[in-house]
Amino acid sequence: MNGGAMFYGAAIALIIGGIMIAATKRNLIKIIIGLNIMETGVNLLLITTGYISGGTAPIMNKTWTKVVDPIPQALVLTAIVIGVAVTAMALSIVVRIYEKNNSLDIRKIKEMRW
Amino acid sequence: MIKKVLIILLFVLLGLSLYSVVKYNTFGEDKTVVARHYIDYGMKETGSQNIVTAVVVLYRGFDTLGEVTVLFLAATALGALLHGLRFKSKEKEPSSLIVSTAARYIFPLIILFGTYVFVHGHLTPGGGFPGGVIIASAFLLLFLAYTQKEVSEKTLSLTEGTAGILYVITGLLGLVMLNSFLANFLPKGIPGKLLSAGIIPLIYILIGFKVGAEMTGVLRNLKEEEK
Amino acid sequence: MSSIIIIFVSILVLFMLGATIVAWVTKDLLVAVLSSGTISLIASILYLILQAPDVAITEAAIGAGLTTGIFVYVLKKTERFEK
Amino acid sequence: MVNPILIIAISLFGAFFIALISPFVKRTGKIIAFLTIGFDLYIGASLALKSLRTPVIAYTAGFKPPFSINLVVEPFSAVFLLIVLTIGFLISLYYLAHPGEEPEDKFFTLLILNLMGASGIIMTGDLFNLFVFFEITAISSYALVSIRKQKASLEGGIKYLIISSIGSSLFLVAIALLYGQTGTLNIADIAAKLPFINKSVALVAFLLILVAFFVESEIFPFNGWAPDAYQGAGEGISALLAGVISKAGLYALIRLTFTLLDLPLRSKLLIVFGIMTFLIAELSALKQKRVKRMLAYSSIGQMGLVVAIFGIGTIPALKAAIFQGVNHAVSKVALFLLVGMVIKNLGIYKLDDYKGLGRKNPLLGLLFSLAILNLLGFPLFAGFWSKLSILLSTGKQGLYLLLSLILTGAIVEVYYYVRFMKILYERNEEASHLEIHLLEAIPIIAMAAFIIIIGVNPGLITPLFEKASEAIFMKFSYINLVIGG
Repeated sequence: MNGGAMFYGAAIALIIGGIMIAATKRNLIKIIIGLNIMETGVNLLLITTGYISGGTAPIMNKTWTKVVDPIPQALVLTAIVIGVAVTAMALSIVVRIYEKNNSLDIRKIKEMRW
Repeated sequence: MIKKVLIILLFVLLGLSLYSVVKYNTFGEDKTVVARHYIDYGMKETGSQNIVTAVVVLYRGFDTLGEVTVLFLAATALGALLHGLRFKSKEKEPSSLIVSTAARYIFPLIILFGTYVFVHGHLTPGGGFPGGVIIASAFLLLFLAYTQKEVSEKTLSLTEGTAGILYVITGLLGLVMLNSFLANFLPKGIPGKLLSAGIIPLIYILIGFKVGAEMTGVLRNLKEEEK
Repeated sequence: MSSIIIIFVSILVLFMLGATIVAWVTKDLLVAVLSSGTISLIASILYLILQAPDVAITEAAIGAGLTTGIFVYVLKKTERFEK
Repeated sequence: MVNPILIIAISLFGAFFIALISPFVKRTGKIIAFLTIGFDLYIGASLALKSLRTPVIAYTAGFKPPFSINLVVEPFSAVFLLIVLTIGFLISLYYLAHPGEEPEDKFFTLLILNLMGASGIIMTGDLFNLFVFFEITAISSYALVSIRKQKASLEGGIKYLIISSIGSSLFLVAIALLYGQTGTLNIADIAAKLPFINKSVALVAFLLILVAFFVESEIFPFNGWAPDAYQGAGEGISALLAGVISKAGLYALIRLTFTLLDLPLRSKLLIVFGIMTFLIAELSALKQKRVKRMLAYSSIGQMGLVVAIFGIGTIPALKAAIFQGVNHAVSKVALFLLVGMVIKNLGIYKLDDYKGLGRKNPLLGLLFSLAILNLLGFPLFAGFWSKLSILLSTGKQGLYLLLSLILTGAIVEVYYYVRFMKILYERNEEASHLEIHLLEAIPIIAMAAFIIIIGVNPGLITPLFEKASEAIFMKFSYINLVIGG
């Protein structure tokens, strides 16, 4: 056992949990929270893919021997920023929907059929 | 009905994919080709001590330009969607004296810290995005402490516009001088020094300003309710 | 990875799952938002353990900090309890 | 020297410039957007011309692929780039005379960036960069769809956002899988290494990518968002969805499934899902009472048809699919813009309210009929040739079941469009007169001219499609092009 199961397990649990929240909940803010959790899971999955046992952070100094993969880290940096952009975007639509319908429940919003 | 079938399908797919991730992407093993190159030659080629920064700003700098664009888009879209929103005004409570006094002293410190984070992006972990967000959080504190405090839209718009245009111009200079967009046209210097790594600190400073302005704008737009 | 770290990680992961369940069942949206923030914060510690300090800082500042702030502002504008 | 990066750089420059000056000088967004997109089109057209002789590759940051991100324009991407930028330009021309959505400056910033994202999707040669451009396009589309702030538009926007976010997360998982196996993100590099990786991983990645881009190219069952988005959005934005956003999604779907994941399963899946989308959407279009929603379903149906024909995978079929895609883009954009003019002038939405409009306003009626007849594949219009080549290429492969299903769907399509035309030309004294602004009409007239000229002489454009289908068919030339040189 080298700890990989823990990280992969956490990532998978977050992805599935996030999608379940997004799929089963009726409240728009809950759905967006679910999407957020799912994104965190995907990011964790990417970082775990790039880990190398015994590696150090990819910041170079004289004594480094083994370094973890920097590419997934760069990708996740981008993905995190994109995630917050999508969240902000979604919430601004939600604020508008609340203003129009006075409710966050997708069942109460007229015409909102899935 | 369709939705339920879809969800089940989605889970089957996800289960399969996660199973194959765990089974075939074994944990903790070196499986990279491109990354090898970055690790072995990254510091020499870019002059940045932090390889992640080198990847983010140079090797995959085009992604980062896109990332900045995504944030800009979100800020613009948020402004557009909340444009003209009027809510029933709630009671405006002035915050307590402790909060406002603390905010006055902490605000410059947070700004300083944010600046430090994005200026040292090529040496230490951090960089433009967290740096900019830290600066935005200083303004969040300000908004919380002084409910009537305003940052003018003009200043924010000017900062993000200028920083964005300068970023594009930096990229185009690389295209003109080295025939490749976002190429490093400045001397690389000695890795580990503050003034090194060519355009990396320059770009991170621009990103820091831009992200700071955009995120402050987002918070400001969301805060604007009672008027 | 040494076994002490693995135990530490297991505890963190358990907390994360707990927070996910809380986010799922709670009717109070503020609690749900805060648990999603907690998940981000724990994720950033995991990134640190996986030798990704850049990502950890970014996740802590953006995922845990800024996103939660935006959510709280929106909750103030809409409603706090799921009906 | 034309460089594909200029399209991205100029668009960003324009967008940031609007942000810079909008607090000081209001309402300049329209002009800047028009100029920026016009310049993009100029660069795109010269790139496309050049790529027919030799493909254009540009790499960023001064490092060769796979160490840096590269942009590729070869004939297949050139055709899509031309569609996207031309349609985008015509839409921006339309908005010169038509009021944009409020707040205007921000609206046009979003429009520029949306087109930039779509052209980025088409040009990029890097998998993760594709994800970034995908998100740029998607986020700007959510905003453009919901910017009208009416109930229907907000609803369309949030549905689109939720479904598309899940799709893009799945795409990211696929990237993680492929990166973990091949250690690279360059599309050509992955394609070259694909034969050596585990087959089941490749299959799962293929399915994930399929789901992610089915969302964007409006394929059943991932298109629940599309009718609402089309209906809620402004008419120019509905045109953008039909002509730009869905086309960019289609390009990514075809590029990735043909180059990256060339699996035997591919053609079956594309054909089955495509034809299902076609039939379901055409049947749903039949019962719509609102013009825009009817056009939306027809648009989804056409996307399904194009995907199914791509699925056949022979060169004549690819050619037919590209041709049909172009025709659909032209016709549907013209229709949406016409509907937009009607709504602006008269504020009517229902099918029955169009009674007699065509008889009263001959030009409007003529343009409507041209676009519809082209879509239906009436002889001597461009659409005739594409429909004909679809039938021929399907028949040649002996796919008679598919052929009969296509014909069934086409008959349904003919039925509801002819019904619409009958309503347009019905006798009705009360039909109102419509004032058509010349600038608004120019893009539609340009498209009508295209339909007729190509209809009379399809040889003008088919060599281009020929080259494009060869380019996508021979994936090894693409791989050699990017990592060999």
